[in-house]
Amino acid sequence: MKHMDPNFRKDTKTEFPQREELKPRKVTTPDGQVIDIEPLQDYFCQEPPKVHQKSYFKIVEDFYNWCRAESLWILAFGTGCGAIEMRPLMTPRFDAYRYGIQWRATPRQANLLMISGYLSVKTLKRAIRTYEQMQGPKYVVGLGSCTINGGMYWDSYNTIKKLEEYLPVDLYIAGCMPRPEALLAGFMELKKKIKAGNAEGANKYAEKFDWYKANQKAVIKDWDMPDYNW
Amino acid sequence: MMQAIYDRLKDRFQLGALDVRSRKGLAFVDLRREFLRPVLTELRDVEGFTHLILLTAVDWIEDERFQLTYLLNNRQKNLDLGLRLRLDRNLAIGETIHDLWPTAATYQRELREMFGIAFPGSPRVDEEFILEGWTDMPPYRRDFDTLAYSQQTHADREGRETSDPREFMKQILYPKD
Amino acid sequence: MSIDWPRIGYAALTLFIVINYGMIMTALVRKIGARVSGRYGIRIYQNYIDLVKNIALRSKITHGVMYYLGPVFRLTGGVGLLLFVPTIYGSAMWSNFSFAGDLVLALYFVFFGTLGMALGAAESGHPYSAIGITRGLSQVTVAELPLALAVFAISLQYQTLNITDIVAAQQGGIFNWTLFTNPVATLAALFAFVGTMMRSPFDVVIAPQEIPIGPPTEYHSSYLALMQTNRVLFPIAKTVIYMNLFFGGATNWFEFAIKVFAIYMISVLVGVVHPRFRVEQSITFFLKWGLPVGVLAILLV
Amino acid sequence: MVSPILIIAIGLGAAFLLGFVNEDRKGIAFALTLAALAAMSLIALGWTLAFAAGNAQTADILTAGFPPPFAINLRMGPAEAALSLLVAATGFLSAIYMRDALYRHGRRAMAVLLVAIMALTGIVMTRDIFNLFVFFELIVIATGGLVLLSEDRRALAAGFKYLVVAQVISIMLLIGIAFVYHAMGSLNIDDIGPVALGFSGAGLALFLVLVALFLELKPFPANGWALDIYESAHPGFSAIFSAASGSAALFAADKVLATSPAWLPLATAIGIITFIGANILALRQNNDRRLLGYSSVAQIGLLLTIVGQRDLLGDSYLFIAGGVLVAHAIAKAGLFWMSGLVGHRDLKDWAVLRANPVLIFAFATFVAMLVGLPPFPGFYAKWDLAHILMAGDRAWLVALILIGALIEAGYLFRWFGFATKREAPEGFPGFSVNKMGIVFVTLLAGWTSGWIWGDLSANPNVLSMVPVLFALAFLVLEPLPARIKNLIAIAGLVGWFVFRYPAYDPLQLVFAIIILVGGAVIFLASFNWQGRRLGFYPPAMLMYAGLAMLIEAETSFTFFASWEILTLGSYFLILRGKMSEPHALSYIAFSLGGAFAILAGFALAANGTQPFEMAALADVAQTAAPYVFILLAVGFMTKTASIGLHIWLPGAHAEAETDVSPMVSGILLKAGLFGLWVLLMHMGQTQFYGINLTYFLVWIGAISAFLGGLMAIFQEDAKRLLAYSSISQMGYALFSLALMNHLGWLLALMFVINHYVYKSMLFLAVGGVYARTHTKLMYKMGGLITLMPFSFVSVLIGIIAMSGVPPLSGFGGRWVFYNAIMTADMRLPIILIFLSGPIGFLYLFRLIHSIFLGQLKDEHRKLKEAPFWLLVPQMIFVLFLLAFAVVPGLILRRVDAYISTFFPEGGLEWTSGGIISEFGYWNPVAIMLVIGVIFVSVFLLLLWMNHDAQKVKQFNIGFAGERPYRPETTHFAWNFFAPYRKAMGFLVLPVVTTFWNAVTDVLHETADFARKFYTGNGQTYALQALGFVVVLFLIGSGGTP
Amino acid sequence: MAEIAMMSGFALILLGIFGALTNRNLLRMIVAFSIASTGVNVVLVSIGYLPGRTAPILDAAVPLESAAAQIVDPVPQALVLTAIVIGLGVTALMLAYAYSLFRHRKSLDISDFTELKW
Repeated sequence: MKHMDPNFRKDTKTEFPQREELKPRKVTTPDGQVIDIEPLQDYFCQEPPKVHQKSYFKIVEDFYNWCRAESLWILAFGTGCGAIEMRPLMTPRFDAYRYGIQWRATPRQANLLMISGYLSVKTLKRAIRTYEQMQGPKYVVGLGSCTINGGMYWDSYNTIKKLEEYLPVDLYIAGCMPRPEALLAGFMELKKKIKAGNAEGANKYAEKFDWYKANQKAVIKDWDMPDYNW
Repeated sequence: MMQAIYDRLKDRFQLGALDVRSRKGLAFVDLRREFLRPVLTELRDVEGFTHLILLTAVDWIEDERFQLTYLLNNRQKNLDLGLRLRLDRNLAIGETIHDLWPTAATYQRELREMFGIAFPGSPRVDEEFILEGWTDMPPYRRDFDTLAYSQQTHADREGRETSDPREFMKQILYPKD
Repeated sequence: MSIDWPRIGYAALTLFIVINYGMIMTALVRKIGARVSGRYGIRIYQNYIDLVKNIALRSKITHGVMYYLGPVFRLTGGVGLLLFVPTIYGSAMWSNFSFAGDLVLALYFVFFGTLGMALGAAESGHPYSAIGITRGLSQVTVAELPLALAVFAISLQYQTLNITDIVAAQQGGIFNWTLFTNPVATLAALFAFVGTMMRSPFDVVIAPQEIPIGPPTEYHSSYLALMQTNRVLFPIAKTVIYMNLFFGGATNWFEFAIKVFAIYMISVLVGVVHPRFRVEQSITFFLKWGLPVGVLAILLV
Repeated sequence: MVSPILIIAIGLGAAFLLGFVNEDRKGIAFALTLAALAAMSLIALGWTLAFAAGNAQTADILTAGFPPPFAINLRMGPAEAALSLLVAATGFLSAIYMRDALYRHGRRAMAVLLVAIMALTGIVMTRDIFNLFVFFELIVIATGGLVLLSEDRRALAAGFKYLVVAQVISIMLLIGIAFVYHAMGSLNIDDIGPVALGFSGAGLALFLVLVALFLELKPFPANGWALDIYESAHPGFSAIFSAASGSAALFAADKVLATSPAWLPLATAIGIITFIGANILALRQNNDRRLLGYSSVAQIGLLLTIVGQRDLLGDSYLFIAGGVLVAHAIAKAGLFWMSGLVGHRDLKDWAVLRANPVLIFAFATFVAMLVGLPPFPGFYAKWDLAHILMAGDRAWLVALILIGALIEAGYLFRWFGFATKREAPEGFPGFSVNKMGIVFVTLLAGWTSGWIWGDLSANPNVLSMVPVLFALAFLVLEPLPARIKNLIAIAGLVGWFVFRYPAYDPLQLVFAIIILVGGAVIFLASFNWQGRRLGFYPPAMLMYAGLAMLIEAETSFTFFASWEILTLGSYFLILRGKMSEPHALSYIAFSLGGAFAILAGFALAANGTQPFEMAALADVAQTAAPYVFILLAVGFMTKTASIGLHIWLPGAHAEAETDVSPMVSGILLKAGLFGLWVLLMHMGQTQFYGINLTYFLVWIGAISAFLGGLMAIFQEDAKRLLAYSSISQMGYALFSLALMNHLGWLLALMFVINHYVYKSMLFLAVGGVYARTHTKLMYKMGGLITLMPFSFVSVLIGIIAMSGVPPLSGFGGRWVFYNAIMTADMRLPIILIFLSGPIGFLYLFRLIHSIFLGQLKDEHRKLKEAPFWLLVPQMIFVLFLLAFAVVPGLILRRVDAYISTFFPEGGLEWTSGGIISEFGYWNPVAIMLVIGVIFVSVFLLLLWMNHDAQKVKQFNIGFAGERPYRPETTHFAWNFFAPYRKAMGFLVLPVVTTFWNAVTDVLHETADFARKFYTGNGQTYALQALGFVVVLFLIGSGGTP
Repeated sequence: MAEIAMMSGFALILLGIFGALTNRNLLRMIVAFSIASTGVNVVLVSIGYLPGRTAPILDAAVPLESAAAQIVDPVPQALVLTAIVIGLGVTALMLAYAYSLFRHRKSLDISDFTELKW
């Protein structure tokens, strides 16, 4: 069993400096006028996410949810070893397409983010950004024990342990790694959840935005993006 | 063969003893800091060790030393030679060899980040390499306690049991013992 | 100017039929592809679900006016193209708005959607969109060349630019089709057909592996829905032109369905057996193979 | 009438009198000198005016009271009077000009000057060859003295070299005279009978006299000594040396040659070799005075050539030779005098002249005079000369003269470019008033001579044409503020259009609308400029004047004069751009080359008839017709920048000012098209060895359309992109014109209209962007759509219109195109046209994407919309394009009917339900409606579904999990069509540019190598003169044993 | 007699020109040109000489009425006189130049004065 140094204290004081390209800068316009550029304000939309209401008619919302469930577009983004387990889903043996599942290359068009394995802090930043760039309703599925409790990286200084602290997870699929069959079962569960109208992760994220941001910023010291990446 | 090379170089560069390992053609040798560059140059240009396989470090915290290991390879003769160099842990400044092997710059950048060993003059050595936004001490130093850091940063999931794999497997496989 | 309501009704109906046909047909094509590789494949109504899903997305963003208008241009291009070409030969009503212009109109209106889409995608500011546009525009300049030559050849052959007249000249038996009366022009046109259907080997424009799907990278929700609609509509509208010019047109909806499917399958079949070209490779390909055939076509007429 | 002998007497007498003036009383001496020169000038003027009025007869003055040959006689005829006036007036002005130098050297120098002028008038008037010799020797001595007026120490050596060569010449002349006397028994020129061309006996004697006289004319290559004088002497004296001495010596040679016409070819040969040789050598000169020296030599060579052609020229001889001579003398004297105002001797130092705009105007005038541009005498002379020589089957000589003139124009305009564009030295002290006054007098003389020659000419006087006068009036209006001038200019253009409206036929009307109304619309953009904007309106209006006259021209002369005027105006206009110096030069070089081809073509076509109606082109003789066609077509195609002759265009259009670019692109290019139109209208079916020449035009048009577009794709500079696009568009127009069928012509006309509209619009839009961003490089911009929405809209509409996508007007063009090619005989070039259509789409997309879409840059975040006045014309164009798209018939219907007079077949049928051709149909209203309805429906649908979309900013893009670093690295714009370059790049290797560069390089290298011939050693010069004689003798006697 | 004069005149001219072109020294060149112009003058006189006639001086020996048949042609002689005068002037000017050149440049070699060229 590993020893822990009782005297070790992590450094909580040092601030990471703002990235050079995001620092406010002065620029000379072609007319010779000097203007201030604040990259974060000028280049990124600063609006917080909104909570979106369900349709007024339940039947419409149910229909929509059915469509959402039957048309899961997964963002092709692999964070860990689980990415490998996704590939067989496209093969004749598993053929996820028949469930209306397909992979999209851009977050704008995807609505299911699979966190496929351990998530280092560095990758977490990308995952957050990507998640926020997806358009709601959107779903997050954590794959494998690493996303659940850190898994075999439980003592790593650089790997997060509980994904739901950072992103609104709809479903975990346990295993190290879960096999494709488990993934398919997971998708079925997700579909049930969506159809039942319970997969409101995007709204949850917007509601508890401050909490999520606080968690995220606690581990990501060089927060070099706007609070919400539209 | 390795012995022959060692013999050729030993006296000129005051090498330490040749540490021959089990695998054929693999050996390590200690050397003093001032001879690093001459030996590397000689090995590269004369003895045919044209390939720098890796440059890595070991934290001998008890000795207050960092040990740098330059692992070289001779393709023609299939020889691997590791050069071991010890640095003062409190004054961890290595000598850059990016001019001998450009790849060394990357290794040195990694060592700078992970061990905090400085390599003045090495290109982009102070830029972030793997870690992003890291403000704590270099994580590969042995006085950095990764578990403690992890505990202080990420909360464990409630109910998670952590066992010593050795004890755990023993219990499962040989419950009688 | 009085409004010709029945014609508008017929146009709407044509649009409805073609969109539904397209939805089913593209799904069918994908299903066939799946079956060939031993998969079950998507459900035949999957396209509808995807469409509704995209419309039902709750959050949307916009990058600006042109970004917003891009899909509108795109779909207008598709719908317009369909309606400017007589769909069913022999029916004044199913000829829709073909009174507005002849073959030339159809040929040039193809670019309407492309232009708008390119502008919209470019306003998103995404470099991949711009790269995709570069590739698409570069490729289409030469890919359309054999078609232009083939069209020139057959309009010389029939001495008219009126599509209805061209179809009329092909009636009375399969051997009156341009396919048989002018095989060279048909071959040239098919080069262009395969080249502009956004299928392998000429699909580097949207190459998902390197530039996440090219121009539409930033599009989503209803924008994407419009583009999806266009994606089932536009190839059919184009195919209808080819059908009318080279394969004798269609005298009823059944013939229409069969012929469009058959012609569409040409590009599918070519696509499944050929790996993807780089842009300059496809340009060279069209110059090396498509162009000579086209030249032959106009010289032989 | 005062006796002309008084001219000589006064000169001589005053020179003697100066001897009595006290050395210290310089003022008196100078006054005496001036008075004498003024008196001499006045007498000559009196005689000239009398001859001009027809009140005088040629007078012979018998010096000793005996008739010749027993005594020397002088003669005063019209030519003598004019030349004496020229000589004396030059002397008078130079004397004033050289006042300081004359004061410094005192009365002796003044006496020498008087003797020189006296001797020069003597040469002009005397009829005795020995007397001629005496006057020549006097000039030698006087020159030897006057050279020393220079402050340049090197003049001393130059003077000695001159004396050495003069000795050699005088020995030859004297022996020649002696033998002529021996053979003829008389020294009187009138008694020298016709001597046959031969090299023994009387022939040899005449040969020696002639060759000595020729050597006095500084023939190439035996003229090194003269160049040294030009370079080092006082500019006031150089003016005399060039303008007066040269003219007098030439007249002497003319007198002797007149006796024996058999020797004329010798003069021609020497003349033309001198003309071309000296011009080529001048290319490498950096020293202004030496350059002027080379140019003087060349001009005298040209004059000698004309003298050599006097057998053919007949009655026009005096008019032609006089025109060239006067132009040369006035311009050269003026330039030498101006060189005295410039402190340093490098050509680039003339930039100092910018301190006074009138001086720049004078410089321009003198350059134009030397090159023979309207409205100066040289222009009329060149026109007549070319016509007479062509009619006399001496086309080769015309070609050589024009080539020489083109080279001369090259270095002169390059020099002018230096003066207007190069860095002017700081802290300029100001010009000497008296010297400047002299230059202004010369300037006045230049314009007066232009008016006189125009008046004398059988052709209309350019200076009495209303548009030209209107344009010239802006010279006077220059002190007014630019906006007032702009208003006047617009009023002038529109007014002229309204005034001439009833006279236009439909074709002219379309061009008139584009030139006059369109020009006025573009002038709206010029309201953007404040201050006085010196030097903008005169050339601009000159260009418009030329264009307005061009489309109405009925005779070849008016046509050509208008052509030259618009070329000149546009050159000055283009030259105004910041970086446009080299481009303006290549523009004028190509344009003049083209103009000369046109001149030759017209001359060949006219075959001596003047005035030559344009319509008569149809009746040109079979043998000449193809050559006329080729010459004219090449000339016009330099203006439309067809491929091969296009390299001037991109720079000229791209570097011009914002409101000039649309003028020269949208309007000026149409001049070439109009020319081609007229040509094809009259000579459309000309055959050349059985091939219809229009086939070549079709091919050239297609290749231009294709390659122009391809080159446009790869430009990073927005204006250059548009410029290359113009090449492509003009190629289209040429192609459709050369199709020679009804719809082809209609199509060409649609191109004329469309190209004017969208090219002007795009140039203005890009210019507006440039006004804000200060860059033309597209990749440095991006994302400007929100900041400049109006500019974006005009570019967008321009692009849709230009690429031919329905429903805008470009589609109409494509539709007509398809219908036109259905009846065309040629199919292969159509492939290129097919390909260039989508290519046009590529570069236009690049334009709009790289500037308005994509990522906005840091420094552009606070930009404002383009200036208001630049937007006004753009919005007018947008409205026009929309209207033209819906109702093209408004304009095209009339033209369609008009074209039916040429091609009755294949017209269009204009019905309420659309436009119907033989093959297809097109209903613009329906198209617009259908597309509009669909578009609006789809848009409303999207608005309903996506009305709540969140507006995000430029870095909110799905960037593969990352975020963009900087807008510069995120905007994909540089080398935008990289894959296209990989595939097709080999087609745009700069072959043509390399070719033309090689041509100029070879010329320059030749010049640089050949001028080493002038070693600077006096003995060598003397040897060269002797060698010249020997070679001449050997060649001559070899020819006639 | 006339032929001899003319021949020698031409010989002088050629000699003079040869001298002027081969000697670098300014003064020698001037002398050579003087020789050449003397030659020209000799040629001129020899052209006007008619064998057996007398000088064109109208005095008692040559009566006015028969003068035309008795005297040699007077014109060339007049020409020679003029030519000599002019030659003098030119020579003087050249000498003045030579003097001035030498004063300013300390050289009498013509090949030293080639700063103006090309």
